[in-house]
Amino acid sequence: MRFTFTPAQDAFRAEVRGFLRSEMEAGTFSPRCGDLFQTGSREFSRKMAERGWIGMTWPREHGGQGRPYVDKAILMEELFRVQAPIGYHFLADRQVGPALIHFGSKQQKEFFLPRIVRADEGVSFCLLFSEPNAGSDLAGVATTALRDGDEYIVNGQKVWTSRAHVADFGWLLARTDPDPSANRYRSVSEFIVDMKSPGITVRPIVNMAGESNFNEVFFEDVRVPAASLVGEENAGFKQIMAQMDYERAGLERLMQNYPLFEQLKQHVRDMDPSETPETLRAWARDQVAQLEIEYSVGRLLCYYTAWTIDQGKTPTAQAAMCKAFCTRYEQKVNDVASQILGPVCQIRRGDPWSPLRGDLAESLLWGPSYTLQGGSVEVLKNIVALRGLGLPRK
Amino acid sequence: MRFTFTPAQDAFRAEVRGFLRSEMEAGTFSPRCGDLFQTGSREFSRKMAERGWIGMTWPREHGGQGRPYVDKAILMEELFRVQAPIGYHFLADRQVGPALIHFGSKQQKEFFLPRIVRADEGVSFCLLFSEPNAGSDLAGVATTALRDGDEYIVNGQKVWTSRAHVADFGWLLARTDPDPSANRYRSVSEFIVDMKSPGITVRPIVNMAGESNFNEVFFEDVRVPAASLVGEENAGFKQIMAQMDYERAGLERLMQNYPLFEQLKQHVRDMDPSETPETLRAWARDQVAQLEIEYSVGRLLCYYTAWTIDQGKTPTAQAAMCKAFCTRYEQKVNDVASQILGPVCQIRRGDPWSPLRGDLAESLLWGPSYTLQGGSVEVLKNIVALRGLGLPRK
Amino acid sequence: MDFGLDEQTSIVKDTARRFFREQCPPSRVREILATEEGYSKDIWRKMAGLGWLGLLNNEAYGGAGGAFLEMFVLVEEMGRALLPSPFFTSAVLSSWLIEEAAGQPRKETLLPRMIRGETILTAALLDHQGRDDFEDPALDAHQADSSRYELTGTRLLVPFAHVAEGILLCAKLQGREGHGPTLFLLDPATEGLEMVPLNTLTKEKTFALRLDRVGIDADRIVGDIGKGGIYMDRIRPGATVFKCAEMLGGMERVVEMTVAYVKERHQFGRPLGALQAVHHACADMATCLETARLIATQAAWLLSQGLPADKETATAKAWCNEAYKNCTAIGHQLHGAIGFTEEHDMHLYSQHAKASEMAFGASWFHRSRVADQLGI
Amino acid sequence: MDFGLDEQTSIVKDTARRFFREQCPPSRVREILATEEGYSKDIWRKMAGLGWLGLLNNEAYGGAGGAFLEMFVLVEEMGRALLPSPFFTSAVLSSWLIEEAAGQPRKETLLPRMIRGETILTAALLDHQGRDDFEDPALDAHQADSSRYELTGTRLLVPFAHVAEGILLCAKLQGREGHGPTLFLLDPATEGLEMVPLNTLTKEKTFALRLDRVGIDADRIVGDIGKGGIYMDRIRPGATVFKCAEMLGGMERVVEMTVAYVKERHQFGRPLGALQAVHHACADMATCLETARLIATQAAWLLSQGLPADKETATAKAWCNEAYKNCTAIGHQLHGAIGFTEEHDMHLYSQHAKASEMAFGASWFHRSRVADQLGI
Repeated sequence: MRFTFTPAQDAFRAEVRGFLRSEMEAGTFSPRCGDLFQTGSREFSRKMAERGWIGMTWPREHGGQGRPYVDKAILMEELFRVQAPIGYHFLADRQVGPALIHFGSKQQKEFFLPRIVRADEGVSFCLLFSEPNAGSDLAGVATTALRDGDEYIVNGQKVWTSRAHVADFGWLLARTDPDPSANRYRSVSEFIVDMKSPGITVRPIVNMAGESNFNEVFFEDVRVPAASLVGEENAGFKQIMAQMDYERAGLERLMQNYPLFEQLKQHVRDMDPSETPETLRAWARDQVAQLEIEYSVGRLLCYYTAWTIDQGKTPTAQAAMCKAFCTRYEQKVNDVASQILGPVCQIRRGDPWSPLRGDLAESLLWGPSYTLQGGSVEVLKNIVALRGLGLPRK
Repeated sequence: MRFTFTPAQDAFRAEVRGFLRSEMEAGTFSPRCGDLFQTGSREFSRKMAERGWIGMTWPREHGGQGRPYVDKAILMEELFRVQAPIGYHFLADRQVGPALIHFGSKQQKEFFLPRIVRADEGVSFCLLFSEPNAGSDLAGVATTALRDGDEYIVNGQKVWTSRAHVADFGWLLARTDPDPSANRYRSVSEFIVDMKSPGITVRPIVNMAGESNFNEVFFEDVRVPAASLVGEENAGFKQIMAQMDYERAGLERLMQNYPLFEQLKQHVRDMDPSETPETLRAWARDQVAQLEIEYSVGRLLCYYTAWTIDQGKTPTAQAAMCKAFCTRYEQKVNDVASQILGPVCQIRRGDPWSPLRGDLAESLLWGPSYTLQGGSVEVLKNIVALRGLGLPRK
Repeated sequence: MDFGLDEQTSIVKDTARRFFREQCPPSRVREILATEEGYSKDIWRKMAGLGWLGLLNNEAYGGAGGAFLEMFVLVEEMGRALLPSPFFTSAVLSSWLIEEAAGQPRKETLLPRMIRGETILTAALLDHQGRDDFEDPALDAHQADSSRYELTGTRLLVPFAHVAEGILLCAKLQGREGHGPTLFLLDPATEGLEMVPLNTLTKEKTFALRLDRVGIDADRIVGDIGKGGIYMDRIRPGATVFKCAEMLGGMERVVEMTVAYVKERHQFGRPLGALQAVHHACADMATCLETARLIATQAAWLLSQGLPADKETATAKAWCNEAYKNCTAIGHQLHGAIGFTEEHDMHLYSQHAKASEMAFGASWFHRSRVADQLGI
Repeated sequence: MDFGLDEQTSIVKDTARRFFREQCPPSRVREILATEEGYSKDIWRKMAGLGWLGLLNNEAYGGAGGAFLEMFVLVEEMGRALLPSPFFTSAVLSSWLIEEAAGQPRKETLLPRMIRGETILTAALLDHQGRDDFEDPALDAHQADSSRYELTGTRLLVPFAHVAEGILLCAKLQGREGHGPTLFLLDPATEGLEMVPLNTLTKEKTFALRLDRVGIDADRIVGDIGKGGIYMDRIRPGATVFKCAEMLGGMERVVEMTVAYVKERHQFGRPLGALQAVHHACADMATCLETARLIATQAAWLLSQGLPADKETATAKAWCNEAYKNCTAIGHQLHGAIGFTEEHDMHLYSQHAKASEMAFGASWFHRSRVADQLGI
């Protein structure tokens, strides 16, 4: 038992922090709440790649560093703390790589893994999962990929696809057994699709924050080589569920509005007793302490999940618990911060009167999405009950 | 629109309050939290009957006063405020009478209603609904009542029956169509059973408060005259659901620990600033204000439901909402009060150091039952969704 | 106890529901928000024609003579429609402040024109930190010469200042005639007044005002010197309750929208609305709505009768704040990603919920007022 | 980071689990609670034999030399079993206070006997209002003559005072030798000491002490005059974390019991545990348990290493308070009426949850300590 980091881990954290500090001083980015996964540049990713910070947990034979998930968690915590612009490689690093390592063909591994790890040009990914009628219910996708000789022909529509307009490849989930009587959990497959393929149309969706951070993607007779199938045909649902465990456990579910929380604490520290009603100060003190408690709990839960993976276990229920817990905390931060700041919480970034560097208003805009991404809280709790506690389904 | 009481209603409240004050001064009872429905004496009920306060809302032809439910709510609010000992007639007044008026035979009405209204001897009731394997699921009762000539023969077991050991009659729900393939919602019936019938055994259950306020009741070939059937054979489920609406709407679901709340407010008012940490005072102030807000909301909801009944409507969803809301409030009172009082909250009534006249410890003991009686919160919310909002069942 | 609406009030409510459904469907809300003015002059004119701009004003000026409950249901319907307009700041706050504070001549000049929809006023209630500071304004009024003052300070979140003929604000006056919080009616065209448009969550047109020794004539003082706080106190309970009404309307629409969506949307092979978790979430929303309606209407009725309602008003706002917030949170959760898109109405309501939660006091503030009433 | 238990600690945990399962099943808990002593001498002796009474004490006196984590898991298992015993007050609080405060001779007299299970001490931490008042005790110690003091005041909720050889209490001493909060070891047989048994939720044997000028010799002062608060400060973080351990054990059992019950119990024609509302409630319980375990173990580990842990200790207690409470509330809700009966174990745990929530600070108190740590 050791509830703290090793000196090597402390040194690693310091190294990451130093790198980020110098990037911020050079004006590469500044810590601001908003869309954590959208912002990014290949340039920034390349610098991280140089330091071995992409594919860190992957085995060495796949170009990774073979380092534990706890080390990766330290890296991610530091990145999220300042909301570093990691969008170019984030999804490939978190999801695509591990999935390929588990399920990919030799050629897929050899082509993609080294390129992702180096943050080469042309290997940015988007995830083509959700559909208008299949959000959390991935077994219900209607987009079809039908075998035609050496190719699959894809038709259908995806939605809520972050970065589809800039990504080079899409990680596609599609129905390969279109028979309506087929077992829905054994009739979908995963593919890697070149986003420049003829027949793909990307249309941005403007979100409530007024940004087009995600897209609709239309497929019209898009031809995909059979070699782009990942893993087994019709085994896509099983494969993707395994991937989700890793998606859900990350600190990104705790720290989407981390800079806001830091500023809120500072704001409460700085509140002038002569200008602040005593009632507000007492309330703010109690509430911010509760947030700090929940943050500490969530952080420990994230590291615990990383450690569990390092023990060679699949953290299904734990990861679901982690995400359900952490995203609720994030929404509470928004609520408490707005009540402490009052009406000015509405003033958006850019205006001189926007409080907490504009992070409050932006976080309020993004708040509703926290508990939706990667499985709604409801679905996550079902997973905890069914997989973790063994409760009956029927 | 008139969000206040008429002068006549104010006068009525004053009359009730005056009566209760003089009873308390005479030492008949004192306001103390515990089992609200258990405590009672025929003597006290008789005094209420003399004043026309039993069967108040029943039509005059049945011996009632034909007064609105809002007036009844005023009466009940005053009774619960001081936890008056109304156990002798409470269930008969709230549930048995209205059910008989709706579904009873001429003979049943003529026998029971006037006696209940007068609080005569021998008409105290208990409700024989719950069974070891059917709590909230009343359509699932296993106790059978099988027709045999002019009688029904009852076999089975009931449980959680308040007052079974003192009641004269039991209001029984039993299966009259034992065919397992029968529609479960159309195979149970209601009966009035003489609790002195041969074959009935009552065994007290000791609850966590250390009291035996409810019982197990065993039926072994108990013969019940066919004339004791209430309403139609096999229509019991439908009948009982209608009765429940009235059961759920009452102020008894808001005021089970009302004396505790009153004392808590006084305690917070009296807290000595020199002896109380500022943090506790600020927190107590905020929390007690929130309780007051919820109490005000719940009270209005109760009166609104009473008024809705007076408009001739069936308040199914409203009553379910009311009970779900109010019982949660009651449990919060317990939680907040114990945190404000600290470790002494554990000291039970009777010890000189028991705080808030002993009502805190007793309320903590009874707390878990608040949200269970008369349908769990979960079942109540289902009713709001299905009946109130028309959400699909499947 | 009688929880039913009077006939007159019911008629206003029904009329308003129909009017806004026709005049201001959600598509129109977006169009109006995108215009320079930020409101529709056409709708404004029609509202004037219906007599809605003078509901709180004396009949002598063309008003309805304090039709408090009618105003309550009208504002509720506005909240439901999310009508972008200066109604709250002009026809509720400003015309009422004028009614309470101004002398006869100013009332005669202003109120009939306001009620006919010919002019708009706005009220600047918040200081540089966004606090309602009528008691002790962070805006200074120094005597410049015998008939002139100079205003210095900042006002935030002043709605529709760009289309207003006058801005009501309260300044701490230090002068020969007296001192204390004093109400002024500032001409937006006054030299030196800097008006900065603010970009906010709701996209409602709203402004920061920077005043650095901005000159104002003494005859622009409204009412008596030193009584600014008192005038505001007279209208604040009502304004708070009308804000609750606005929230009620929004909440009702959110519940409707969400319940309709879960009935129709299928997931995992059955309607979303058949899941027990969805049942419970919808039951919670319905409870929020029903209780918020009761508690807010109670406060409105008491105020309409001139009865004491401090505790009930605080209770209503504290409760509506949390109820509306819960409803939009559940609404978003049940709508999923679709509710997070610009083209969906859901987010218009969640921004409205946040903005109105903050107006006239967050929940901690009103809990503390309830505590005051309890003597704790 | 390494979240796994060390081998040594695992062994203690497994041994304890087995021991209590055999020695103290729920039926035995009820029997023991009903006895005059309120604990089982037989179990106590066996625990002594296992070396559990001296885990925190120096090896010189027969202790295990500060086996902090072993103590953590042992107390956890006690909480799971709800063992009625003076363990917490004697083997945790008292023997540790003696270890920290007493001089060599007293340690030599007391500790070996305590560790061998031959004698029991108890600690009286709470004043007449139930507050932990070591900093500024509401108990007065006035100098009676050169070698005697007189104690006046009230102590509440003193566990197992009827079987203790000595009662540790902190009094505000005013005397020739000095003044300030000072630790005394009072003989329960002292004349004038009134000991009143209290009837509490948990049925644990506990007492009120009334002291009205109760004489005590100066040689019964433990440690230095004026340092009572300091001694208590040394053990309070650890005691708080051990209380968390006790809560963890109880919580774990509640979750197990409830999950087993909803799997087996059928209602509306299917297992209760197939309802989505039950899924979610059970997931909430599991989350409470898992997070409470992590956060409490973190604090325990830090303390075991002698690292600063003020914030982590406060976090742990605040979190465990709410987590245990949530678990018992959900447990009751899912068990329905059966959980409300005397013969069911559920209520033993809900009383335990309330009693331990109150021990060493309710949540508001620990939140305020976290706020202190944040500098807010």
